[in-house]
Amino acid sequence: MTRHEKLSMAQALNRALRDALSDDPTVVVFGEDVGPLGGVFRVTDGLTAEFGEDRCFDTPLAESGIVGVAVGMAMNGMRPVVEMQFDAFAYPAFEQIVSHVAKMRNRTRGRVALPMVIRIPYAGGIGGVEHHCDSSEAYYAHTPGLHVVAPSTPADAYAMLREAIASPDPVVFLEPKKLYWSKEEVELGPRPPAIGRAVVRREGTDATLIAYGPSVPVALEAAEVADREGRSLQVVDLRSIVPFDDETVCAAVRSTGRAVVVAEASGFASVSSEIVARVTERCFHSLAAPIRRVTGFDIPYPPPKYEHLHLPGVDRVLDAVDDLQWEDS
Amino acid sequence: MTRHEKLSMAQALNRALRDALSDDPTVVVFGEDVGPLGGVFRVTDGLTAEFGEDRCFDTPLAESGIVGVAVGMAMNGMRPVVEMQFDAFAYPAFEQIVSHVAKMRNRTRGRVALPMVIRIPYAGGIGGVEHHCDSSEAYYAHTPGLHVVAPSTPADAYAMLREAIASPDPVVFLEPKKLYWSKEEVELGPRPPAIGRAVVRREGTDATLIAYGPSVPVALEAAEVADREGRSLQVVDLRSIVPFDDETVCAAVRSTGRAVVVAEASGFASVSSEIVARVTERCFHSLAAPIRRVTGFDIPYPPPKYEHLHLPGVDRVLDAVDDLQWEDS
Amino acid sequence: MTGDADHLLPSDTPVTLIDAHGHPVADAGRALPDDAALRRALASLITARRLNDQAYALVRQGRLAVYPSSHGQEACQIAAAQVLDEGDWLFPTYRDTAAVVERGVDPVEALTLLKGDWHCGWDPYEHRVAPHATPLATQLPHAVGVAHAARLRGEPTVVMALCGDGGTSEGDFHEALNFAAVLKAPVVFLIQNNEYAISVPLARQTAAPSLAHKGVGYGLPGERVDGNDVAALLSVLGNAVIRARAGEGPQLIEAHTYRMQAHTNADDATRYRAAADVEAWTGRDPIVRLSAYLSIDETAFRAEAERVAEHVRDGLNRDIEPDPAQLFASVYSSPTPQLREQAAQLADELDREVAAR
Amino acid sequence: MTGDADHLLPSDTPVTLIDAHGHPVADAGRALPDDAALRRALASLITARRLNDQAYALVRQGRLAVYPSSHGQEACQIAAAQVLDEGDWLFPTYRDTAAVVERGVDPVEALTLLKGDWHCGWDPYEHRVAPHATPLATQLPHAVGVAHAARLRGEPTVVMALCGDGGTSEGDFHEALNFAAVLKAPVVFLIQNNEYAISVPLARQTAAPSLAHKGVGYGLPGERVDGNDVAALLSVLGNAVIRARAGEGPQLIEAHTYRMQAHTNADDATRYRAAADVEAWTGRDPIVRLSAYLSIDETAFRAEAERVAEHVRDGLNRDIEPDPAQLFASVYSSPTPQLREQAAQLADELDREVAAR
Ligand SMILES: Cc1ncc(C[n+]2csc(CCOP(=O)(O)OP(=O)(O)O)c2C)c(N)n1
Ligand SMILES: Cc1ncc(C[n+]2csc(CCOP(=O)(O)OP(=O)(O)O)c2C)c(N)n1
Ligand SMILES: [Mg+2]
Ligand SMILES: [Mg+2]
Repeated sequence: MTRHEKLSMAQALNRALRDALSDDPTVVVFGEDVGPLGGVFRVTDGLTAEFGEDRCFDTPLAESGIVGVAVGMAMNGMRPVVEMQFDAFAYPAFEQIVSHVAKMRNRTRGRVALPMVIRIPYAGGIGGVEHHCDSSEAYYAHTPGLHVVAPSTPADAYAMLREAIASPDPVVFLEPKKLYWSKEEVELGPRPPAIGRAVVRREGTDATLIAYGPSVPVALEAAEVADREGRSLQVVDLRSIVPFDDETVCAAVRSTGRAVVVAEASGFASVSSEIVARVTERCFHSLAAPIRRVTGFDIPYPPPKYEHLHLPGVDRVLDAVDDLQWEDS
Repeated sequence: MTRHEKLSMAQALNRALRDALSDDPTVVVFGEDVGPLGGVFRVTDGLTAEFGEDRCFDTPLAESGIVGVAVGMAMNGMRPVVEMQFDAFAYPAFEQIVSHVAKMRNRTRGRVALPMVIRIPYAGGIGGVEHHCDSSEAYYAHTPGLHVVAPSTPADAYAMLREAIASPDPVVFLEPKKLYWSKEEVELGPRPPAIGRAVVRREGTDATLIAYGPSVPVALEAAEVADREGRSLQVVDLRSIVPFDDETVCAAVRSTGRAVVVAEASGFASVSSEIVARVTERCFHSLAAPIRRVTGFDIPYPPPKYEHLHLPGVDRVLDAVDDLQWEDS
Repeated sequence: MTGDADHLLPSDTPVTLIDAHGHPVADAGRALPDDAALRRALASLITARRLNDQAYALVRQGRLAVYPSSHGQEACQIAAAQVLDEGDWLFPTYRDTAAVVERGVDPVEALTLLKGDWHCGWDPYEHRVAPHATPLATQLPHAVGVAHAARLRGEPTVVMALCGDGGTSEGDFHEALNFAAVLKAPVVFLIQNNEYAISVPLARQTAAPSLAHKGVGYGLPGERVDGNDVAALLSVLGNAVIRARAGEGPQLIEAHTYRMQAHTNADDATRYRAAADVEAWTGRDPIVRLSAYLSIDETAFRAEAERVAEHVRDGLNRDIEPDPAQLFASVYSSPTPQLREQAAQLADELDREVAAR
Repeated sequence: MTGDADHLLPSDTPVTLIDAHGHPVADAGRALPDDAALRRALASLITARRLNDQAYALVRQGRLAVYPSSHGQEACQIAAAQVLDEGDWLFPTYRDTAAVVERGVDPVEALTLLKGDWHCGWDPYEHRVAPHATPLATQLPHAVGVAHAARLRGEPTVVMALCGDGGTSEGDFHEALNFAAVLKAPVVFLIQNNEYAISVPLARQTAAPSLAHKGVGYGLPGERVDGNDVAALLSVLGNAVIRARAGEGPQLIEAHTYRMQAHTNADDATRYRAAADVEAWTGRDPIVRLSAYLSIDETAFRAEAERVAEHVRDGLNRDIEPDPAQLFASVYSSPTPQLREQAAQLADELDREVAAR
């Protein structure tokens, strides 16, 4: 039976964890401060109280240990969902993620699956100080063997986290921090899969904005403004970076002939580079102009006072759209 | 005074370290097995004997510690050159590299520079077992604050390592393992800078092959074969991934109107994605066909028996060249 | 390898020289620092407390982005800085602003990053204070590197490396202590065990008899000290610095103290600990204890503390206009072509914005 | 926290029950395993030695890509496997092929990856042997996870986690031991201290009194054992397994042994150690010692050892044709569209190649 509730993204994620813990006794949640505190973003709020310390527990402060222990638990019949407290604090676990999480299935010829989820509150826009706002998706997306996803709405957050927990593959689950408090009506029942499926969030005919996670609302707002200025922009929300939904993205771009990729991460050797490269490879002759990227600069994430200068904003997106060679040349 | 000597790439690197240790008392070399053993690839052969244990020493087996200690030594007046034994064994140092090596200068407003070099024997083609053949350049290239370079010849190896050691910025120095034993005449005196400067290795008029590190010889060989088949291919060797030499690369691509990027790393969200994206952005109207990529597959690096299937080879490069829409459409 | 490890193990209980009531501890086996040193410490403690509370207030007023306070831990902060010579180095964490300031850094500079600027504020070479580290324990190998570099050059530098109880669980803690021991680097590792890592109590962090017991596994001596007794801290840390300077290698010191406030202003400590637990520690306050011992009324030092507080208020109330060009200026020694392009793009955007106004 | 750490510290010297001459040690304070158990161990030691030497030879013949031999360390290998019950788990490193085989894995399967195939060869669930780990110490947190999962489900599983002396310096060693102690996970950590990490001798790896002294820093008991005395190993490891199974938590055991050969065939040990150093250890050989004690001529067990060697030769001399499709088959539970595309591209290339022949 499908229920609906108005939830923030943080609440939707919390609900997904609760429902997964209820439905499947092999699900366990652990990490730093996920117990009595409920996580610094309260995504695990109440889980220890409701399910007990064996199902949701605080660990020693060591990210490589957290991920490594999750690997072992997943090898032995559990479905661990671990939280990295902030994006940059997942880096100590990098070796475990790249050399084990991503490779275990392959190096055991499929015999050892790792059904585990690494939740990472990620990206910026919340006035956080250094190390608390990194957009680290490229590191994971470049690593074969991981699924990498980023919801942009509470409804997707709920459904995709359920799907990630149920997945036989390890999933890096990127939670856009600045969207934790965004609210919407959330459907709590089964839904068609979202991992590997991009979705057109807004129809439009003149150009396509391609975004994911925290950049989707920016793209939508830009489309709104453009609409008032007489330009019709389509918005595609990737939802899933790996696997990548070439079909939906390419169909969208072919329908308009122009595209702009919007992402917070530094642009160099990033997911947005990949999107430009693969869409260009596939849709070259449908393109009236080169695909433009609006990304963070190639600098360390700047602190609160400066982040508005760094983050892709509506104006910068519209500038890029204006650059798509609309005049005959 | 400029001297010449016939050296393998490993010998050229060894010579660069020796000359740097001789010329600059602040240079120190350390890592795992770099002392009496001379490194598993003998790049540090004889350095401890010649310069003493204070200048070249073995450390405990801990990569994060090695890079972290190097950070401290660089803060305090030294120029550390550290070796990560193999590409995948640099991952434990990822947090130190991303959160400190790359950011120290910026977060101290330029007051603390980190003149240090992280040498990484990298990539495949040597029949190595798992974890010994990763092409990890994308992880570093995506991280603002690092210089990332990869020589493809002994002469460049010597000159670029000297330059990297002299650089006030931290340099990730990627040494293509399979080229360690390639030999050529090496000029041991001062040369124009190579970091940030791509070089045209072979002139050609029909299409441009863009490669770096271990893929340069593949590109050159492909050009040789193509030449016999009547097609003239230009080969650009990036040498430096960050900074990127847009000028040389774009001039080359504009001159031919077609391009193929060749790289061993998995293609998704990689340096080759970036090359396609940025060259397309800049040269769209000079392109007669979309830029093609010939890269490793999006799989964990395969073991010896399978690597020939995975690595970009001459045939695959020529297939990609054939795909560059030579017929009128 | 030898099985003899006794000299590396800490004492069974933390070293205390002045108890919570301000009485000297009999048979402590160590001399008390002289009164002049203790008066100097008291003055600094009072200023540090004022700094902590002023900074905390400035967060509420929106002048600081975040402030991890060392309220209650000031004895560790002050002792860690006071035992160092001018040529020594201090490696602080985000919670160690008071130690940074005691070392000579201007408090306004010390708060630069926490205010929301893009750099640490001070010049690390001026007072030999590293930029504070947030990724836990990552500063410890840096401290070892600075010490080792100094030793290679024959300089008498000692490095004081600070770390929290939570930080001891990280791999970098392990690697740093091991490197220090093998290299015989002159580093004093000071753990401020304030019983919590955000919400996680010590018992979930470690099952060790004490954190100082971690020393023996690296072959370096561990010691435990009352972290609210500045006299004991000055003695134990001072001694460790002397030994390190004399070439006896690194040491590990665990100061037992307590985090009196929430982790930062953003934290809600009522979710994971009882008010009574916190109350219990007010009786062990380092300032109360020392002023009782010295029979000095705190008010004697209030003027200086207020001067610092005012300086901080003034400094932080001054708005610094963000300078966009700075975003690109220090990423490399000179900007890459890519960064020059991006800086130009931003400058152009901002120009157009101004023009459109 | 308590200062009482004595019960966590190892003995001053490694536990030995049978000395290098095959004589039982008086006053060892522990019972010798019975003769049946020792005979069983001897048989396995001899087979393990043969396996090591056969595999080494196969590298020279180009049938294996690389082989890190445990020649000389067989006592550790055999004891680690023999003390386990069927439901227990073994976590090996790249050097622990003999232990993997002793646990029941077919030796040809055990050498799959070292031969140059793309997977570990055996089914980890069949004999409860994890795929061997090459990135040092990374397997240790996995071992803790497997043990903790078993404990949560109320299963009596114990996990034996192997690690080298060099591996103890990695952050993951630290994190794993700490997690195990805090979670009270039933893991026995066995360090095979063979005095070298490739070329780096123990003295450059650690300044600790012994590696077993690392236990106390996590609150878990450390013990030292003669790594060439299978009787002592069976006793000490067997005891540790019993205690772990009884819920007493994890333990750390350092077996002192020696790497008799080069790190792998690719290594040249003459560059960093003297032949005489190696010679000194031949006198402590685990097989010589045990057969002397049991007064059994090794030849009694040669047949089985030769049978295994022959099986290995046969298995590895059979060429397995690489199957390109397999490259993409197990990266995910089902290939992504991207991988399907790439697999098709490769298949197409190979088809065209065949057609062109
Ligand atoms: C590598 C890393 N992981 C997580 C965090 C997030 N974090 C910041 S402070 C903190 C608790 C640290 O506790 P402790 O080391 O005891 O220091 P205290 O805050 O008590 O001074 C955590 C988990 C971090 N800063 N770095
Ligand atoms: C993280 C990591 N760094 C480096 C290496 C390269 N390497 C392989 S074995 C080895 C030495 C290991 O020594 P030890 O742990 O004592 O084990 P042993 O080989 O003696 O059995 C090194 C440095 C590695 N495998 N993993
Ligand atoms: Mg703490
Ligand atoms: Mg060893």
